[in-house]
Amino acid sequence: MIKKIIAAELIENKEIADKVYRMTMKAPQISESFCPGQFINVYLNDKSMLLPRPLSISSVCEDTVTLIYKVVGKGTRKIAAYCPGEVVRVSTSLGNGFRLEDVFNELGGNSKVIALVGGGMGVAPLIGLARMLIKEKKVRGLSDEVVQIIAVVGFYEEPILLEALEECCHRVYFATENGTEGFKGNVIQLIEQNDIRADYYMACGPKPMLRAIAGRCENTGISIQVSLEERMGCGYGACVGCVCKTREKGTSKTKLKKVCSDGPVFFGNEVVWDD
Amino acid sequence: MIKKIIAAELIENKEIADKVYRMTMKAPQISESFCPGQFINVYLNDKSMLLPRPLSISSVCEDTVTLIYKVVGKGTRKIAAYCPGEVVRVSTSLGNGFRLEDVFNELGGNSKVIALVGGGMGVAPLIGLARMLIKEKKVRGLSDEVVQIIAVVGFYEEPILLEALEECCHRVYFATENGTEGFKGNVIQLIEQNDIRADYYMACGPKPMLRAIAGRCENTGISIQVSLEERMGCGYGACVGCVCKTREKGTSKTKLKKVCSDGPVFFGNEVVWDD
Amino acid sequence: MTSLNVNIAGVMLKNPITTASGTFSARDSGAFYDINELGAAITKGVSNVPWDGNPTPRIAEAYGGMLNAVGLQNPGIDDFINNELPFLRKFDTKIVVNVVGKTINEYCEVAEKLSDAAIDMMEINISCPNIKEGGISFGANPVMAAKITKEIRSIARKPIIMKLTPNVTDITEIAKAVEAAGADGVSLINTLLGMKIDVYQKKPVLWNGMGGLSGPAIKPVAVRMVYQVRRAVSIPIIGLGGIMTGEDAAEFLMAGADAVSIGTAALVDPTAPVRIKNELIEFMEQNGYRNLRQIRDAML
Amino acid sequence: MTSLNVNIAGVMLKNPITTASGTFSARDSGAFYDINELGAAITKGVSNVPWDGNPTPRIAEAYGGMLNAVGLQNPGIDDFINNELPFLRKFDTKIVVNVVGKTINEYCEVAEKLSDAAIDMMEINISCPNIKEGGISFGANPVMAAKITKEIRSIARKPIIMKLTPNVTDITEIAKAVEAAGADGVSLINTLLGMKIDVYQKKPVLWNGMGGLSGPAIKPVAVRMVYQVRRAVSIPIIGLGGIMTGEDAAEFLMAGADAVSIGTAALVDPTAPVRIKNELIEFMEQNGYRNLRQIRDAML
Ligand SMILES: Cc1cc2nc3c(=O)[nH]c(=O)nc-3n(C[C@H](O)[C@H](O)[C@H](O)COP(=O)(O)OP(=O)(O)OC[C@H]3O[C@@H](n4cnc5c(N)ncnc54)[C@H](O)[C@@H]3O)c2cc1C
Ligand SMILES: Cc1cc2nc3c(=O)[nH]c(=O)nc-3n(C[C@H](O)[C@H](O)[C@H](O)COP(=O)(O)OP(=O)(O)OC[C@H]3O[C@@H](n4cnc5c(N)ncnc54)[C@H](O)[C@@H]3O)c2cc1C
Ligand SMILES: Cc1cc2nc3c(=O)[nH]c(=O)nc-3n(C[C@H](O)[C@H](O)[C@H](O)COP(=O)(O)O)c2cc1C
Ligand SMILES: Cc1cc2nc3c(=O)[nH]c(=O)nc-3n(C[C@H](O)[C@H](O)[C@H](O)COP(=O)(O)O)c2cc1C
Ligand code: FES
Ligand code: FES
Repeated sequence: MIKKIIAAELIENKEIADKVYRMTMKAPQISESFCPGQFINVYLNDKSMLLPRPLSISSVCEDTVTLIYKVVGKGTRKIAAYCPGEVVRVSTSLGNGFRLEDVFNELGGNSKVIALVGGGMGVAPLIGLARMLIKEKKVRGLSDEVVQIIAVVGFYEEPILLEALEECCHRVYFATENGTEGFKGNVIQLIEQNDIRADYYMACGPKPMLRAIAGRCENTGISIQVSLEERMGCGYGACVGCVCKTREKGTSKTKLKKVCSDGPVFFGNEVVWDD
Repeated sequence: MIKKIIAAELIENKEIADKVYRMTMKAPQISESFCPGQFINVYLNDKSMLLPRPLSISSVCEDTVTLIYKVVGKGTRKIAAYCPGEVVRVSTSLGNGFRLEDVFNELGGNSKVIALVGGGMGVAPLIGLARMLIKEKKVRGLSDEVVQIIAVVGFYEEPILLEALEECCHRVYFATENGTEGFKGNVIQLIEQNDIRADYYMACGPKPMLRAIAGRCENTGISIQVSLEERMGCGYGACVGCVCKTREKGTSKTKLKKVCSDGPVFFGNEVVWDD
Repeated sequence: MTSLNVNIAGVMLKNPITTASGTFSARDSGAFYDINELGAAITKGVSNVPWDGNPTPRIAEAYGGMLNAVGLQNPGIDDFINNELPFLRKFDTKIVVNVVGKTINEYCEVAEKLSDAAIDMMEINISCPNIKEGGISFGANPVMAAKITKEIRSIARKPIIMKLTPNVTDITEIAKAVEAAGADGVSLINTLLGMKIDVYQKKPVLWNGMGGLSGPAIKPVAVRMVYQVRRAVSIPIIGLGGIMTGEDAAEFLMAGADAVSIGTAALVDPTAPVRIKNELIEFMEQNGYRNLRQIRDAML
Repeated sequence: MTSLNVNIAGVMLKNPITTASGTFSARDSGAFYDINELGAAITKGVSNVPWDGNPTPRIAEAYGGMLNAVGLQNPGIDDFINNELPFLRKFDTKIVVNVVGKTINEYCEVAEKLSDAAIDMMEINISCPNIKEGGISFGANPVMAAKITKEIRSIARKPIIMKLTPNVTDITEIAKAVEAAGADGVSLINTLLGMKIDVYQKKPVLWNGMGGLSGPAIKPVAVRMVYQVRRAVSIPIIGLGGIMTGEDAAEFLMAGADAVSIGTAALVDPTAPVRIKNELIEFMEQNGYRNLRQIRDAML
């Protein structure tokens, strides 16, 4: 795959929740071959900060790409200051997204449920993922009786993207940790107390959440794909900054994989969660 | 004197000759106490370049300040990219300008001539200087019969600011080194071949030019003030980066003075020219 | 109430913000801010006789920093005591005089004279080339560093802070040597030796060829050294090197510095020392620190 | 016609642009540019057995640079030769393998195996801690540096380039020692030891505490060291440290480097090696240089 650094024109860059922004840019080079779970590098103009900021592609639409990001530090503060019409330097899609093939290959029979689990900003890529799953269902001629897509998402205080999820999921469960809205608690508690069951999980969020849900799946023998996050240098596989420990299938041998280029999506049972 | 770093709004930033720009900004804090020969620090937004760029104040008009500068490197290239309406961080006036008092105290009698000598970008501050001399003449009630102001300026190829000089000087002599316009040669040759005489010189330009003209003045016992340039760090006297060697009056003792805060204007006979 | 007091070798500074040697002029910096706001004013290097320093250009810009080769120009200790000190004394701030020399005797001569002057401390810059020992800097070798510390300590009647050069293999070795030899504190870091070449003029930008790199570019090296030295000695540390913001100052304090100096930042933004002081106060208030000790201990 | 050829220790590079060790992956970098454009590909450090490196976070950002504490993770020499080298070999570029170890024996084991492999040169990274001598890096001491050079030289059947660490008092001393011990070239500089503290989390950003500072922030130090080493030894020099543009590359060549490596720049702009090569050609054309030698000699 040839990768590029491109200049993309901003169409929108708007605060949609406290410190959370939606940025839409014109970038056909990205949108045309999008796989949900992939991310792009956003390069900054501020010359004191050299490293790119990796941000998941939340969704694509024709020739545009939408990111949902939170301002957490100096870099994201700069990104939030871009105005529509300005041009941002970004990479084309990086990493390997969710394996949709694998989901449908595994789900035989009727009344199957795919659960998209998200925590915090991890909800962002679930939008694109849900839309792509729907597309894929259509292509495969699978009705809602055969496969349903639900979303289970948790936030600290303020939920985001609920409407977008509702548009493409059968049902959306949500929690806030401090109980301002929805279920009070975290995603795991939400799942347990509502007795939510699914036949395939696809998750993105903080590591403790991923670890917990992957553990549940492990115990019940259900498949899960998780999208990991790690502090990055290059974001494309050159610096070996962003590793995670994985287990080689069927062995106890571990291998360090690069989150940026081998991931960020891994199978839950591939990841060594204990550290 | 209290000094400040201020945010000044740009009114104009226009290329007026090849790579030469005129920048006008709203800065009453600078214009209200302007002395010709002073300069300001222009601070850049590009975080890879920390040091300010010192630029002479070319002229002031009510609450605006005009700089004339040439793009010679990365910093001035950034300065040239500012657009009207944008805000630039600049210092208030720095350094000591030309001593007008001294000029008029020295010029007794009739038919005296003050020559403003400029080379290259050194012409920039002569505009403000000429205007201030005219003002001062008025204040002192000195007619053109008593004191005349002339300008003698040289350029490499393309003359700048001739019109502005003509508006405020009795006569403007100019040269270009490659002879494209005006006298062919340098300022010194221009003075010699036109037998230009004056009773007081005020000069700004490259060091070799200043040295030559200061030498002529020394020989003929005529006073001259020169505005020096030196590579600067802080521009306000803290780093001792910008020194020039001076002679203490009437002694052979030398002293290193700071161009930015003791100068940039010095008396010609004060400067030790030999290095 | 947030307290900014800090005791450095028996001298109580009202706040930890000081001026890095060579980047402060009472008259010129004082045009931009009120010098009474400083914890201490650290002067530029003073030698026994006047030094001319290097010819110009003395300054070059670097990515995120600058190079200087001022060459320690100064009017000499007598002129300093007679003409500069009285002006500085007018302010309510501690006065630390940076001392330079080319031989141990030259350092001692200055330290002797300063012991009778109205100053609070001396900062001994041992990055100067030792002309008796082949021009290698006093601070580059633990034996030499200990020797010069001991000799100055034996005649100085004020606290002496040894200012260390970062251009060494192991800074803790030097710090331990000067502590053992009686130093009342250390300050670090001085500039990193660097160079810039003008590829169009085909020569170094600085007249001197090489110069000292300072500014935010060197901050990670400085923080590392303060961290290492804090864990190697128990005397006070003045930390510096690329501090541009209150958060940077807090980073040095957390690494183990007792006070900090502002250098290049003050050339880049003349009001930096006061701004940084205010930002540090804000940082402390927002993060629940009531005094500097709490920041210093946060990571220990 | 502008010629970019350069002979490094008997190996002819078609241009002086190489990849700095640890910042290049043939597969991943190759997604952004054509690897055939490189003068040489310098690999990440390879040890005798697989190394896990450090836990994450391994990367922190610094002003004008970055800190890394990857800890030399690599799959070991056998895996390298079997799985990575064949892929690299497909390209028309020279292959330089960076070698790491914790004892001289470990280095020698790798050098021995590489001598029979289809590579062009070895770059010996002597910044690694020498676990037999208290963990101090081999490159921090001229005696150790000479010893390791001699031992590797005696068994390596390819040119060896010693990669020097800048964290030393006098780099020329180390360079002279490795030259005398038989090094075929030197490359400099490796990263400056640095640290970044997260003042809100109250701990170092890197898991490892300290890490290596690279990027434009360190360029003046690197240029200075290349300049000094060029005047101290006569073997070829590969210069690196903060090269971001063709003008930067020219600055290293003028300081005395024979070739250059692009490191952090390639992380910040994945196509940097090719861009810098083109900018260097443009610089040469606009300033009348017909070959690299002319740049190198411009200041001598
Ligand atoms: C694959 C991937 C996808 C991501 N997708 C999203 C997303 O869709 N929306 C969103 O809000 N955030 C996302 N993040 C996190 C986002 O990259 C960080 O919040 C951002 O880089 C912080 O930059 P900063 O300068 O504001 O923060 P600072 O803390 O000031 O950053 C300093 C340095 O740390 C790095 N850094 C800090 N936090 C992270 C982190 N969590 N991951 C990687 N590097 C980090 C920065 O890149 C920078 O180098 C993603 C991270 C990864 C690895
Ligand atoms: C008192 C004074 C007044 C000046 N007035 C004018 C003016 O009115 N118009 C004008 O066009 N130019 C003027 N100059 C020169 C102007 O400051 C430089 O051309 C400018 O700083 C170059 O910056 P750069 O980044 O484009 O060049 P670069 O060469 O890329 O600059 C690199 C570094 O060198 C410094 N530098 C380079 N040349 C000079 C120089 N001649 N003087 C001081 N520092 C320098 C820069 O500040 C910067 O730190 C003046 C200089 C001084 C000292
Ligand atoms: C222009 C200049 C002059 C300096 N002169 C001295 C000096 O006289 N004595 C000294 O010990 N350090 C001197 N230094 C070093 C600074 O005090 C300080 O150690 C260094 O610049 C790092 O701090 P910074 O990055 O905040 O500038 C000088 C630095 C600069 C930039
Ligand atoms: C992420 C990273 C990994 C590195 N790994 C190695 C290595 O394995 N071996 C080595 O000799 N140098 C290694 N280095 C050092 C670089 O090769 C280079 O010497 C240094 O980064 C300075 O160059 P730069 O400023 O262009 O990056 C590494 C640097 C980085 C940033
Ligand atoms: S961030 Fe560089 S390899 Fe993943
Ligand atoms: S430029 Fe700093 S003292 Fe003049």
